[in-house]
Amino acid sequence: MERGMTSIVKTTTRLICGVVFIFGLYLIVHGHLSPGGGFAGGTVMAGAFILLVLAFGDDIRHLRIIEEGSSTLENLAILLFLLLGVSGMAIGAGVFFGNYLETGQAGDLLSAGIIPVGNILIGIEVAAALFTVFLAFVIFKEEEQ
Amino acid sequence: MEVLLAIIIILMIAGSIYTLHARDLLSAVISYGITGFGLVICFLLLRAPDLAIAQIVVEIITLIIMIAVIRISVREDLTERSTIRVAGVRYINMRSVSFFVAGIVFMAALLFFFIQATALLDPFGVHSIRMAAAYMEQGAGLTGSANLVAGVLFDFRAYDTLGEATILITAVIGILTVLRLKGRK
Amino acid sequence: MMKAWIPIFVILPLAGAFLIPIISRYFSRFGRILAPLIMLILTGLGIMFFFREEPVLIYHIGGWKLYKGIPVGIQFVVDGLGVLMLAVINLVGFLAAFYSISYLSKYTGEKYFFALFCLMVAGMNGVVITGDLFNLFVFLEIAVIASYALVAFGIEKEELEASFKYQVLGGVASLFVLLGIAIIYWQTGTLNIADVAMLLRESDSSQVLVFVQILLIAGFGLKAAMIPFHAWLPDAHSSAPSPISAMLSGVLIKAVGVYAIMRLFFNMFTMNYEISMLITVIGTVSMVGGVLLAVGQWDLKRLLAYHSISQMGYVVLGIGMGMVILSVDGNRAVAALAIFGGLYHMVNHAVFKGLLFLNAGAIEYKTGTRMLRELGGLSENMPLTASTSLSASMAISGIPPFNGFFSKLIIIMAAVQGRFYLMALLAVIVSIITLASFMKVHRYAFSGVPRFKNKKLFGEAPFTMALPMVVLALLCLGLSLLVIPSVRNIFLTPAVDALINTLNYAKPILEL
Amino acid sequence: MILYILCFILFLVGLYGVITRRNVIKIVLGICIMEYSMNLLLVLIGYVEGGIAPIVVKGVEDTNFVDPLPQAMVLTVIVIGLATTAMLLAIAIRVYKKHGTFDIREIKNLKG
Repeated sequence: MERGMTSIVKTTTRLICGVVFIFGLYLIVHGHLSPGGGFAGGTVMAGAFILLVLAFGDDIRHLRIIEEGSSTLENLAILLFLLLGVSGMAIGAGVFFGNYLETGQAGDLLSAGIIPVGNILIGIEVAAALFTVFLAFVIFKEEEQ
Repeated sequence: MEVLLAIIIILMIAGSIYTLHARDLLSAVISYGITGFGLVICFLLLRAPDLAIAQIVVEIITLIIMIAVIRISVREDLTERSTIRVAGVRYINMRSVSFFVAGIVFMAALLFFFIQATALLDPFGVHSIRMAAAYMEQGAGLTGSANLVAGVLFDFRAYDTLGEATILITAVIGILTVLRLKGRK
Repeated sequence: MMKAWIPIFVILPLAGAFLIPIISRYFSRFGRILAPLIMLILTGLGIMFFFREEPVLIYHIGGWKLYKGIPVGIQFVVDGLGVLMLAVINLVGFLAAFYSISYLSKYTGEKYFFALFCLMVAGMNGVVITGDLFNLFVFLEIAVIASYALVAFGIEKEELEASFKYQVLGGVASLFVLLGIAIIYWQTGTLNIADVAMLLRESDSSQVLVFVQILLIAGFGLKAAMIPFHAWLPDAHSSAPSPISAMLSGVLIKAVGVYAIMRLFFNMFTMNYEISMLITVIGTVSMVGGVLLAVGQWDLKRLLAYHSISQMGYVVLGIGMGMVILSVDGNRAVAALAIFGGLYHMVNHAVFKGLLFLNAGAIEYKTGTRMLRELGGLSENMPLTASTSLSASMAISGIPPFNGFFSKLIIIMAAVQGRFYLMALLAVIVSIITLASFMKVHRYAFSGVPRFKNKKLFGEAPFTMALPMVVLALLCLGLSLLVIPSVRNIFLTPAVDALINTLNYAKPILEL
Repeated sequence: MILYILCFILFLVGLYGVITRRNVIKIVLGICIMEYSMNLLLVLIGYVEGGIAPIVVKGVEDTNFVDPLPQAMVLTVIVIGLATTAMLLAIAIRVYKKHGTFDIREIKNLKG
């Protein structure tokens, strides 16, 4: 049984999936310089993964493995973000979510202390969360049939 | 600028009214999506690029999930119509019309109180900045982030962002709980 | 230094909630060990906070102190009222988590249950200790979304329908609260509760305030299940798993509903007579309506749910009377007595309502049914559950040695002294009807000839369910000691002072 | 002032949809429309006439920024809206599979 959508959609997905993923990555990493940030970038990355699952489809066992993986990744990412906040209590001014890394010059890439780290962790967490939600609906649809 | 915004919001209101009255659920979801993209344009006009990007992308993910839900279930909305065709003659269904009128009266009252309450507050375009003054003056300096909104989100109010990311995790675990196959042993 | 320990109340349950789904895949019993452990640690910490050095502890998150006298970041503010709520939330949370270790053997997806449980407690702790309006809304959403999923945990027909109705009403209520917060930000330009309090006292903008206050009463009133907005409570509480109904009824509607109303309407808004009278009337109507609805119920958990509405009516009545007296600058002693009665009844209600729901859970766990007509003669088979249920029923209907009697007595005394004679009369009548309703429960469920279909003999509830019930039953007796002045001054009086002199919440934050 | 009134009318349309519609999906859409209007109201409050987007660009020295605080709040409310919508849809699809209909009134009497 030919899974997923027609071959036209599959080829276009193969082409643009990488670009969408890279754009999401760009939004996350440049979160503190240009508009975007952890949430928008994470959602774009989730869109890239969802596009793949929509276009190519997969059997239910494999989907469950992917869902386990993304659910674990999501919990790890938010745990690291919490540890980032707690590490502020240990290092620096010893305060929850203290910005202890040096803040550098406002314009360049390596600036703004813990903000880029926070952006990246939140980006991973949002991407994994939305991908898990989408997979939950797909697996529910597969199980119903 | 204000006139442009007013036109877009009126179009959004029209779109959402159609959403609620459409017979076919899929067209309801699509007109809901268009209302969302109208909101994106409003964000751009109001100088909020961060929100425009986030709104477009979140909008697409919500539409994907909604259309997935509708494809699993049914597309027609077979609930009560306000006019019933009995033997070719159209009768007004008094119950839903009275419900409709009561709704309108309640909405008009709420609108009147809203207008009366917010008449004295700052008009559009004038904003008495107090807490945000610190974010703007200290923003680039102390947090070092050029994007002030990211500065507010990840440094001044980082605890809010932790709470908000936890909401997403709660929703994901909630969805995994609700969509699991068997509830009781 | 106590101050450094405040973030633990949110960090620990959040870390637990994120760890449980990961580790439960390899070690399936991890959730049932970690969750009660976390709640126990937090209960200990909460009780330790009763003996803090200065009355109001302030923790600036991210180290953002005042900028030109304006609070900039988010602050944790723990005062008398906050410590009281923290102790109640984490104690009932620990007992419910301990109870659900064996209760969950009938359900699948145990790791999700304990993860959502920790998130709900983290949300409630976050609501109680934050000093920022928008942050209160965010953590309120965490607690409420976790409770939506927990209500629908069994995925039966009526549980899903109950959870959907609860979610729709809860979503609309949250949007009303958000609208209120947006208008407050529109007017004052700041989100910090203390800052808003000082600004509202300078400018007399009562026109905006009345609209905002009604919005917030509607929003938080629905979370506290007051009468005009109580439609979701009976379905949600009767279809949820019993430890969750105990948490919802015992703690969630207090920490999210009544606490928010108290904090905003005492420490933030300026007092005015009409709004406080409106809150008192809502409390009275809920008190009377709840019990009238409860008398005709045959499903044990629905009956308990309706009684929750009526008991919460007592709490809101006590606090509303205190607010009315303060708004007309009446006798502050009577206002303090009324608020003391309200807070004392809130603590008592958390204890005996939690116990009643845990008893209903034990009965359902053993006999498989909740309908009073199908039960009967349980006292021979389940002596312990019968005795704890008896003590809880006597506590809720206000029979002397138990804590319910003292708190209701104080509320009625405050009503009489404050010349609210109608409210005092209604409070007495409602207490009598509550007694009648619980005698009916005992006559059908515990005494009499066993009437249920399967005649097989079943034993007492397992240990992990029996221990929390015994602890709560002892608390039903123990809490009546709070009336003694020496004990009261440690636990309840700081909470009453936090509400009575409204501005000593705001002053230390703004360093005035 | 007209923009705030229009925004509140959008809120009322969503509220009207939640109260009167009987189809489960339309109730969910009504809540989402209410969330849209709340986001719009917050950003309208934060707008400053002639202000520029809150991004500090090296060359530009103009410091008349639009208020970044409501934008941070709206970003949070957007993701809260996504979370509540996804939860509502998960429960709606489960209710549909159990009751076979999206009509809230039939779901209520099937409860027995």
